[in-house]
Amino acid sequence: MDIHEHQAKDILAQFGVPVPKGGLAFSPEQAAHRAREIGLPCVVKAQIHSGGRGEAGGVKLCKTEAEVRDYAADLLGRTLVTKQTGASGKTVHRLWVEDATDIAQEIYLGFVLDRKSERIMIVASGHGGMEIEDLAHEDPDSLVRMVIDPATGLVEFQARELAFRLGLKGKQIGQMVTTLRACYRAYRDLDAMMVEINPLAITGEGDLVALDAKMSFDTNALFRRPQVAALRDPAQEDAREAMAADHGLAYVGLDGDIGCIINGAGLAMATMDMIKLAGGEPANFLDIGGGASPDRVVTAFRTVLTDPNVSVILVNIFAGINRCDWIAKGVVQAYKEVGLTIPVVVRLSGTNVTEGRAILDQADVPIITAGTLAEAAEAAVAARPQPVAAE
Amino acid sequence: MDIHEHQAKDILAQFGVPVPKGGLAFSPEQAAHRAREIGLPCVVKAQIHSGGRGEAGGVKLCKTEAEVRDYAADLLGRTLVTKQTGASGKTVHRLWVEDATDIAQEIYLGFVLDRKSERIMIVASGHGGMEIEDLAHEDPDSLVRMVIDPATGLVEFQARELAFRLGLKGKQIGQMVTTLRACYRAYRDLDAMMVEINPLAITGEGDLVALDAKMSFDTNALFRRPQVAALRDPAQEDAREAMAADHGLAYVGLDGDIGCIINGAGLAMATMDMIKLAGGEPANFLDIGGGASPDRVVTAFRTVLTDPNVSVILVNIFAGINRCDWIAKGVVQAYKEVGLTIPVVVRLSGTNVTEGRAILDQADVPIITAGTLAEAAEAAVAARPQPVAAE
Amino acid sequence: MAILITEETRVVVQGMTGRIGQFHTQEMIEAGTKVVAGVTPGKGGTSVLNRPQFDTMREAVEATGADASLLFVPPPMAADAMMEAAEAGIRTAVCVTDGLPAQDMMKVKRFLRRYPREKKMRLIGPNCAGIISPGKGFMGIMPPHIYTPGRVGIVGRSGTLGYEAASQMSALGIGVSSSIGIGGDPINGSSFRDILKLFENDPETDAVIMIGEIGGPQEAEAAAYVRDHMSKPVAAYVAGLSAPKGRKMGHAGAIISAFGESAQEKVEILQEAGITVAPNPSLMGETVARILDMKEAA
Amino acid sequence: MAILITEETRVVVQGMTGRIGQFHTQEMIEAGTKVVAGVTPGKGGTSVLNRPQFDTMREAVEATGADASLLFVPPPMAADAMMEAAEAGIRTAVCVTDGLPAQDMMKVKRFLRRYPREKKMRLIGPNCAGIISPGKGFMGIMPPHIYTPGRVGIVGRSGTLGYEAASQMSALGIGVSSSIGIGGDPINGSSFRDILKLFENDPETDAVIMIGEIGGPQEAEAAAYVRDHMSKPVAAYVAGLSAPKGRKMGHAGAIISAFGESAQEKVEILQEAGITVAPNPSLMGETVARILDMKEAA
Repeated sequence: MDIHEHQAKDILAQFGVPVPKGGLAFSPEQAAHRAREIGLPCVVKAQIHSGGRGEAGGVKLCKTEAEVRDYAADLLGRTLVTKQTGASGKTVHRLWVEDATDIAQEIYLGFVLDRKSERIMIVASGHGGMEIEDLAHEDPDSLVRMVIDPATGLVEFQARELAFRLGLKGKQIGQMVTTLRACYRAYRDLDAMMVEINPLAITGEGDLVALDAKMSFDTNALFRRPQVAALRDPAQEDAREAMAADHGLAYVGLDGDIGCIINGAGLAMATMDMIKLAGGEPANFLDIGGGASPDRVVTAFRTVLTDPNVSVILVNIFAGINRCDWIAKGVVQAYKEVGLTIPVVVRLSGTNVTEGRAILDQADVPIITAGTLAEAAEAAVAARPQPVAAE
Repeated sequence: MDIHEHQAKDILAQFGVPVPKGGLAFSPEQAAHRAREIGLPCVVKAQIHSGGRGEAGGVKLCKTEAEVRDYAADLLGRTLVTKQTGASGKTVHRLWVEDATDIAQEIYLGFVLDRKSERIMIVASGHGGMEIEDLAHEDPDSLVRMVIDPATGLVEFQARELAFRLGLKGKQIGQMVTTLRACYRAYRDLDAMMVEINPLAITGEGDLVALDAKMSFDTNALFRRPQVAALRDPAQEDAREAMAADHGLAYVGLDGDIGCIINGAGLAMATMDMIKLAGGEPANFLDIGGGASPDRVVTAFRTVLTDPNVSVILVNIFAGINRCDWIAKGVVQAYKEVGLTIPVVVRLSGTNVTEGRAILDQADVPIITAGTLAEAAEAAVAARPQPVAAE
Repeated sequence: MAILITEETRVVVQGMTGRIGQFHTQEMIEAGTKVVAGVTPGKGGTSVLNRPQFDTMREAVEATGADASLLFVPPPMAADAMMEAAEAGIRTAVCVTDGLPAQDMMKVKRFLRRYPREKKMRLIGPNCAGIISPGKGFMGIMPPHIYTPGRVGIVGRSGTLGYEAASQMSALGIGVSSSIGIGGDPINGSSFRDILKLFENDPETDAVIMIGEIGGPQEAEAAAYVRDHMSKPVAAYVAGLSAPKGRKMGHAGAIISAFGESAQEKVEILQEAGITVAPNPSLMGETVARILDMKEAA
Repeated sequence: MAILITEETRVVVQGMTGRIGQFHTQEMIEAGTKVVAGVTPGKGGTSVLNRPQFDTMREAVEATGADASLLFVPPPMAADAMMEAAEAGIRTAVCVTDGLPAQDMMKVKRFLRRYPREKKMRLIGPNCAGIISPGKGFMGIMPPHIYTPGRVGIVGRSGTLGYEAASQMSALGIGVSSSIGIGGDPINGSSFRDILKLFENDPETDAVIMIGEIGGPQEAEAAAYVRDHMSKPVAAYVAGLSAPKGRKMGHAGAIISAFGESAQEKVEILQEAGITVAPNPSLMGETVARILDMKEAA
């Protein structure tokens, strides 16, 4: 789960990370008011769940109140398309107005879960300001990595060593130790999956301050982090994915036209691979989960159909905990309730497969059935009204 | 550092331990007011830094407001002598008025630093209510011990296992798990040295509640626990020991008449042992510490002399970081400033011993010098105005 | 022999008293698995499916000599239940539960480090379908009837994709010695390499198919192990060729976040290690048949 | 050879730049100790007593090949400095600092467990006088001139009581191979047993005197070690016969809180293990002379 920059700064500041003075604004008037409170010049920053906002025109240094007001009016309600948002972009509903900082140097600082060591890892560079991917590509030698032993946490000397390795000096050492330990504690205590401060600026006076901050959280741990769950901003989420999640479905929208309804993440990916191999493009990833009722199958159909590009639906179920008869009932029910007009290919296997196939055969619905994974994918590609494979 | 029962309950409640409703009172009127707030019957408990208050008359179940007022009036300002206070006792300056609990069973629960495993250890018994020493003596089989691995903390299943081993049932299991984990976190997060809940009562309704609580803290860690340091109650401390500590001296008052001024805890204990062997009784333990200035020596003399039983002073210094000449200067200075009238035996050894002895020899003070530890102890015993060894 | 579960394995089910636990325990018993007890705190002294229930794992193990445990425990309590199993002396634990916080798994793995190698519990999962040695027994949620007993090992992250492989193999007359689902989480109890090592040492396994997916370093580690230490032929498939970067594909672990984590990169790494990679998921069975043929030819 | 410090030991001083650190480093250098560097974060690049100062232990060890460290670091930072020394590859660290929180020492000892035995740093202290091999070098705050070089090992909690023993021995013409102060804290880096083991294996040590005190289980553990594993004669003294129960006698560790922790009980335990216990502290030297005589006679 992602949160906004201002929320991340708020959290990190509570743990001891130095951040600039700033305030939230939902209207141009409020933005101007914030600028008065904070003092000019100030920076106005679009709050969307994405990096790369600067390049997309979402950040501006303003010298006058009028400038703040005009820029805020321009930004609020606009949809920004960044490297990370995808083509549909994200809409700006709130702004963060912040004291302008005199930047002498930019540091990159990230905390992630390292799957190799199965521990929290710090990644840092004395050459911050650019995305970590670009940094890893353009200046890999500047990257410093450190894995944290959970039994002792981030020990002070390790933090100090990291600070020295980044070339920091004097009072910056202590500030960096504080910042690193604060980020680690925030990560650990709030079940984060990622903490990123980029840039962590060294000001003209030689102090460290977090100019941008990003946190994302382990959704599996939200049950014990109500204060984190409360920071969710549904306006920044993909409406379809959120709706699917609310119904117990894992859904990820993609660019193709073959809608997929599958049980199990691995089988879903494999099915998508087969579709591609057969010359098609999947419109989505959808894992219907275990023990799916006919109703959940109907919901899956509804979810897939919210994507206007979908021209055929492929259902592929290998039932273990699931039951093929329930799935088949759900498909038939979906035909009736949803008013399907596009072709549907169904492949059933596993528990109660005979009963399931019988239900499909007896129902008065124009379903294309397939025996194997490969047949299913090929049938789905062939069933598209206007094949694009020949392009 | 010890704190009061009500402070310990307050802390433990914040971490999640169930405690009865209660309030603090410094006057009979306040106690009556508390009783009104809490409801009758209620228990009025003297707040002193000691266990065994019940047997000493410091705890009473009161049925009426008048009874509360009378008992409070009687208790406030009184000095209670318990098993743990020593003969001088502790004076009652505050009372804790608490909702009376219907007790079905009493559990003993303690958290201590186990020096063998060098970890925090839980000691518990289903037969609480008596002191742990008595419990260990009278019902050792009822004691359950569990050492906590600091790398993972007290894991829930371990707490649950302990609860089952104490014979708890149903909702008590969850309450015990909460209580155990709360005590552990309080211990760890506040640098405690001991947490004791005795009794942890099972009420008539079958719920757990901490009826008495005791915490003591690691004084070495107070630098990082200002909220704990703020709970110190100097009125409950030995005035001399507190004064000595403020001057960098470790002082423990004892029952004999030979005052001791020594450097190093081990040498101090050894010197006391020698005094005893020579037929005397030490009046105190005093470690003057390293790098002692003449001024600190004078302070040590003043501290030892606050004990009216002291009839002779033995100074034994084996100088490593210390310097015998400084010690000697301090002794001479003490003679002049303090106006000593009792005999003083001095044994110097180590760094600058020649210079030190020269200073003592040249000063116009009636000091008895000794060459070895044994000579010093014997000289001190012999120098007492009225030897008691012959008794 | 098979690996991890045989007809001798004495299984305790943590969370047998719940609806799901009871349903799958019933299936396991019907398939011949030796289920000896259940553990649910507070249910000690009762009996479910004719099996005694205990409050703690320690009691269950002492009373029944159980050496394996299957966990149907809700996510907030699952990590604790795994640690309890380890401390009670369980040798193999399988956690089906999906949705554990990553830090809970960090804690579990740290906890397991306290035991010397010979006393350390082998943990499979979480978020896995379970383990089965066809004809001998199983612990998990898979449909046992799709597996034919035989001499090929299966190890995979995904449950249903594992069924797909087993069923393709059954269709070609190829049987399974054991099939192990290691689960789809970023931090899991046993890695591909851990399981490959067991298959390499199992006299009843002739070859292995490993079913990977995008995300994480475990396929690459497994490839290095196969290259350097394995004598038996290994086939593989990696799901997620069509997955975009940075999006989570169902499994918490199925997200491409670093170099070498895409399906295409993993396929290359596996092939470089001498593993025969199925070009698409409908050819998993045939790929296994091919490595078996090559083995016979050699 | 001696133990823990010889003329070959290359010592770095953590906190050399402070007043106390500088004073004692000067003494150590004058006594012939090979002090090669100092570490104080932020003082890297400077020079004190002609020794280079570094920001981190890692740099100091890399630049100078130091293998031992002496810590004059204030209590709030001392635990961190010990862990830094361990991670930098230091073999022997001596912490003089008094007043460390008990939980900091728990953390340090847990941290040290991450290293395999052959890479684990040996920690002496905290709250100790240090270690000396007379005529070879010393790390700590003791006055080196009171020790005569020789073949008897001293190990004790208290600094000044250790001086007392050494001076009684010098008066009788008995010299010291090494004298080790393990410190007066409840949790310390090395126990009596750890040091006795080193003396047992040191060809330049013929006998040992162990100076214990009230509180804690370490004297009893040492007694069991002497009884079961030591071939060399051991003398002992236990301070605190006159100490009342439950009161802390200066040392944080010197408090009688459990059965077996009083001086009288410890004396009995030591005697049962075959250790010759000095009846009073003025007879420590004579007791050593006695065990040496017995050894010669045997």
